[in-house]
Amino acid sequence: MDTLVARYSRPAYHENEVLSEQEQQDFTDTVPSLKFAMPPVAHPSAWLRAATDDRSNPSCPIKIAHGTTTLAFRFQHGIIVATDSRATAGTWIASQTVKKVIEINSDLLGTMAGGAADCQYWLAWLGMQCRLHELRHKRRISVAAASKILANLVYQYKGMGLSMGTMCAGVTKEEGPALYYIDSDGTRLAGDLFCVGSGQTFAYGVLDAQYRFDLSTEEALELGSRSILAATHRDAYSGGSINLYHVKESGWEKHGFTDTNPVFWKTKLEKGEFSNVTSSLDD
Amino acid sequence: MSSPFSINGGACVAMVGKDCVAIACDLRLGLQALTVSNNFPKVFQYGDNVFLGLTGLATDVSTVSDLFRYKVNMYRLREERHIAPRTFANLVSSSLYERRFGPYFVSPVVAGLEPKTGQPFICGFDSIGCIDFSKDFIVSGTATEQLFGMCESLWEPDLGPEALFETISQALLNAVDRDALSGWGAHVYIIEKDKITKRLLKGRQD
Amino acid sequence: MADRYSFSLTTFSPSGKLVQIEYALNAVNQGVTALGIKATNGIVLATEKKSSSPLADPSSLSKISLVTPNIGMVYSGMGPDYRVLVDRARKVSHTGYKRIYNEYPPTRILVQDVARVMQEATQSGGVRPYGVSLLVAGWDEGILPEEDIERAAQEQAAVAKQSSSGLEDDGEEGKKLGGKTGGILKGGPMLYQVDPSGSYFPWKATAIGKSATTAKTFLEKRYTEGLELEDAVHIALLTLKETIEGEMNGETIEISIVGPPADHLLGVEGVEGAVGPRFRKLTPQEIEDYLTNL
Amino acid sequence: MDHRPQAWGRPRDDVYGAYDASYLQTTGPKTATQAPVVTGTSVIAIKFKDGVVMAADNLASYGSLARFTDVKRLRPFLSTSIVGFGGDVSDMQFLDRHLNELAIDEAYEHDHAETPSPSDDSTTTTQPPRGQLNAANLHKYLSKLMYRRRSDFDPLWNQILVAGLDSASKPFLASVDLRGTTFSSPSLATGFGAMLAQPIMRRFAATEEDAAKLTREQAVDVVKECMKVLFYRDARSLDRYSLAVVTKDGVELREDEQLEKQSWAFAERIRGYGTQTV
Amino acid sequence: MAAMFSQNPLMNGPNYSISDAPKEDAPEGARQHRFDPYTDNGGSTLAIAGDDFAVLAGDTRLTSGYSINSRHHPKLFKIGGTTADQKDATIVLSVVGFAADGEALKERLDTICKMYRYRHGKPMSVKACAQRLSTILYQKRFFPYYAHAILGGLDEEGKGAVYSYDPVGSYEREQCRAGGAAASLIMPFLDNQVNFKNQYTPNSGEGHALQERERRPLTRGEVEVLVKDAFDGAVERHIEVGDGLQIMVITQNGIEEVLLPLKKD
Repeated sequence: MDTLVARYSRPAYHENEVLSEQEQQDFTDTVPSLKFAMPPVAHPSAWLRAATDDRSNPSCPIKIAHGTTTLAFRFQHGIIVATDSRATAGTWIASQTVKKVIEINSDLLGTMAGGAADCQYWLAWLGMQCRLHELRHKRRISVAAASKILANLVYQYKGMGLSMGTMCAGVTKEEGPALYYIDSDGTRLAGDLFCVGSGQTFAYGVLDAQYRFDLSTEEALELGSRSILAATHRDAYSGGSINLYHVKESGWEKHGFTDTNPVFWKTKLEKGEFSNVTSSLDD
Repeated sequence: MSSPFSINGGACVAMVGKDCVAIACDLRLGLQALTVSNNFPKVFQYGDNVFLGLTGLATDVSTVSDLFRYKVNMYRLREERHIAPRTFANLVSSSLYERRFGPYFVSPVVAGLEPKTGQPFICGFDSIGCIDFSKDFIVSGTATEQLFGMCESLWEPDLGPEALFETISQALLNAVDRDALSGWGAHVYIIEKDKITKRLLKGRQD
Repeated sequence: MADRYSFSLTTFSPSGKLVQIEYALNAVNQGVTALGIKATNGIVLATEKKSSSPLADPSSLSKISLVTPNIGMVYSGMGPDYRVLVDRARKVSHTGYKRIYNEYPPTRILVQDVARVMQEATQSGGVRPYGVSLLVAGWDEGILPEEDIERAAQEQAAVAKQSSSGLEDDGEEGKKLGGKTGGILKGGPMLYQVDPSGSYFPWKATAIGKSATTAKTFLEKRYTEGLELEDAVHIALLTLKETIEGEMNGETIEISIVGPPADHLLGVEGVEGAVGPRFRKLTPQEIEDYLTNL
Repeated sequence: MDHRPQAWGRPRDDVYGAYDASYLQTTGPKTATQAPVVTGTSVIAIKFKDGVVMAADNLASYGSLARFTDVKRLRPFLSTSIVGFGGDVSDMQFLDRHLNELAIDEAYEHDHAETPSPSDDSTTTTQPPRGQLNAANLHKYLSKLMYRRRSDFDPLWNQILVAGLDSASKPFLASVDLRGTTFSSPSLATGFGAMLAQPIMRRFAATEEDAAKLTREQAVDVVKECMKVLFYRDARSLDRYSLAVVTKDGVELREDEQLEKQSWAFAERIRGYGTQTV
Repeated sequence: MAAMFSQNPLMNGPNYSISDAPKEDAPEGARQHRFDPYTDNGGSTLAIAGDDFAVLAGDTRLTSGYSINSRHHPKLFKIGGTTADQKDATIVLSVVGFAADGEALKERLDTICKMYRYRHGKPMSVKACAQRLSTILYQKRFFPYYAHAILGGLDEEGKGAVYSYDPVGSYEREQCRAGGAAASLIMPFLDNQVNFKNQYTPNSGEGHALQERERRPLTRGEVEVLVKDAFDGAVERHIEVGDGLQIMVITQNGIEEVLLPLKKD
């Protein structure tokens, strides 16, 4: 009875707090808690898909930026990680200068494909978790463990609409060069060589043709760059610049963020490749 | 992605200059994400002063361009003269409207110099032939919004042939660089009284 | 129409002639005379409105009809066939041309289309050839760029000045822009005759119908290059006088001209760029004036 | 996640179910979890030199039935502001109760005794005690309330106009709707009014400066004119309405104005719909 | 290539897409129509970073459908100021899309910046504020803010900084960015005129040796001209943009605000 009384004795306007307690709490605490605001509807993920899937409905209101060609492969001197730099929302090119290789820490790299926000947020979060691991265990985290943390996290959100296709690359004493593929369905695969994104098939084509474990570093860097170039040419949703990294035991090295345009024409003229592109007004 | 207008991609723009017109198109033919060919021009020349730019569904672009090649040739044989741009525009309009309830998925652009007066003439259409006569520029294709933004800011009246070439090239290249489905090179035609210059622009190939 | 024959009535005779067309031409030659004269700035069409008795009311009868604002037509032969042909000509000029190009057809194109209609009547099943010959007069826009025309005009003046000094000078691209009117390049007045066979011929001046031969010999004598429309009307009246038995006045003869655009016939004022029709019928009063000062 | 190139990274049908566009309701009538039942039509308001004039007819419609003809849709708040409600009447009444209690609390917290003896003698007793919610505060409060209800997918199905004076005691007029969208303009109108009345009002108060030149009489005439036009053309309107004028001297509310000088002469010329002329 | 055109669902290559257009059949069971929490209030924004300044601009028109709700509804907000009129604010946020979400987002970020300033005794750096805004957006990853946010300020070295966001928080620092309804009209123009894309220095080489025109930071005067031209173009061709142009210039000595008229048609 008294709950009933309590409810009606208080002035009506106390009932619907203008700011939910979660929002008030959020102002004060420094580290944002992981509490996600959910739409109070029967099927939140179906509702979210209705609002954000620009493939099924090009005129959906929320256009989430998608990144689209990334590759990584192991070889004798470590791991090569290469990506393009284009983000698209539908057919609109939102940006040509996206950093799709995310430096989790000085030794671990993560790549972004699929939802740009999802990858940025969760890979930054993974970086925190790896740092906590180092503080707790006083030694660097293994790549296997790091990728497992991300996979388990993503698995909890399975079916809610996250879209990520990411790779964890690192070199540790115990494992040597280690490369894992993790995606938002919770798949976690170890492997020598992965291409991820809408341009993946084009990258595989070039990569599979010339990949050998005993590539020299310079050959490997060139192969990574050339595979991305192939993808940016044929895939409409890839382009911009080639983002190149080489991960070694001592940590990762950045090998440039070079615009594809000059590289393309240099490759065509000097190596005679890309003959399908007309460079003279023949007809 | 299911709209026929944005399966193959492509962009086309026409501009009016001082006693000259320019028309330009990109060269891409894609199947959504995949680029199938980058030698698929979308501007067709009929007679020495009528140009037609077609964007939209590639199969319709080829079919419609051939259809008008046939109609223009028949016209020339019967009338023993080249068709004028304005007359050609009306021909395009009536031909498209014949398909009112099963239209070609194209958005045509016509450009040329009126033979009698030497006046520049450009116009655009929707897929069922509604003519849009314009005095400055006409845009069409998957990069329409980008082209509107570029043309509205770069274009000015009474541009000479060279200035018009620079303006239309910058407009097209920068517009297609912001559209995933257009680009991979471009053709630019500058049409003056008795001189037609065709150039290939080697834009970004990504 | 169920009993339509599927085979043609116009078939070749052993000697290789299509007799039905011959007969049709005979029918034409029994028709009232009609004539047309092309001047440098226009064409005149004239014919006699023979009424069977004074009781008839001639004003409603009209033998010269407008097809497009710049093209008119007169006939000799069977009236009803003519009216069918006029309708077909108006229809084909719109469905086949105006509604496609948003322009009226040039005279030669319209003439080809009418000729095709008449030819089809000589090769299709269950129909006979049309018993009429037509005179089609029209004005075409030329396609020469305006400056070329001005330059040609200046050359014309220069030639005129020099011709006194005997110098012969033709147009620089070799395209002689002689005094000839009409033609695709310069445009201007065009006169055609179409026969029941479907063949057509361009004329400077001609006549068809009952006393066509006498009229044509008369015209050959009177026709000169560089005629003005006014002179052409006079010649037309004189020619008609030769062939008509009865009395000539505003009621018994019908004259139409293809001349300068008659903006007053537009029915609207001040529409920018609106050009009046070039074909118009002379009023009986105008004909009377011409007749008085013949 | 879909691995096909043309749909890379997008949700897969077998995981999320087929794409269901009905969530977006891009077409079809505007319906909602909470369908508006008894509804009020336009509310219109215009600023003038010393304050704001607001009007709304006294009709509550039940679909196409003119169900209640004495529903007062303008309500004063703390005798310093006026609030006009368009849309669902039940939500209006809920907000009415809500604002009453808020007003009572406001009155307690800032009672008259608290105002210092007025140094400048121009202030009269109706001068609101310092610190009480003015129209701008009330509008901010309402917009946050509506936004919270929208975020809970349980909207208050109204479009509200708030008129009064802001903290600089200059005329204040703003709107808030069921999604929490707020905007302010020298003249405002909800529902049909936005289509019919705004163009008329904007001829008199296109900018703040124009509004500041309007006298009270001019503003009231414009509003009356608009109410007439709305009665002509809005099929859910009534010829009896409430009219409020709020200035620094408080709110004057007249709740049974009768539409005068109606002239239906234009009616004969109307045939059928739209462009039909014969 | 065969896979490309095969209708066989197994060879699920990038097949002819009309076959897999979204199926229109009615969803399972009678679906109770849902309240659509979003609407688009139109408008457009733009931000350009200069050497020692940052410019943010936005039109002041607010629309819903074809009606103009208001001709003066600012889209640029000063963030993190200690006073009500934000005189000492150092950061500007521009939001465009659904106005209520924009308002809510601004209130959240402003409050958080104010809390930071009270706690740390100094205004939040634009880098930190950018990161924090990303987390605010991502927190509503499953019920997104329907707004395109752009943040402007000066970085530690005093250079102009512009950060742009997608609705769920993916962000990146850029030289310039256009957002909102006419973004697709303005962005290519900025690529061409701010980053000199597709421009080459005349006769600096033959054929492929032609040198690209090298980038240089623009002066404030040039930027303001570009901003006005960009919006004039957008107003011409987009019905949701017009009425007024609000420009905020962030420099060392504070934020200047300019209001220019735009066509009202």
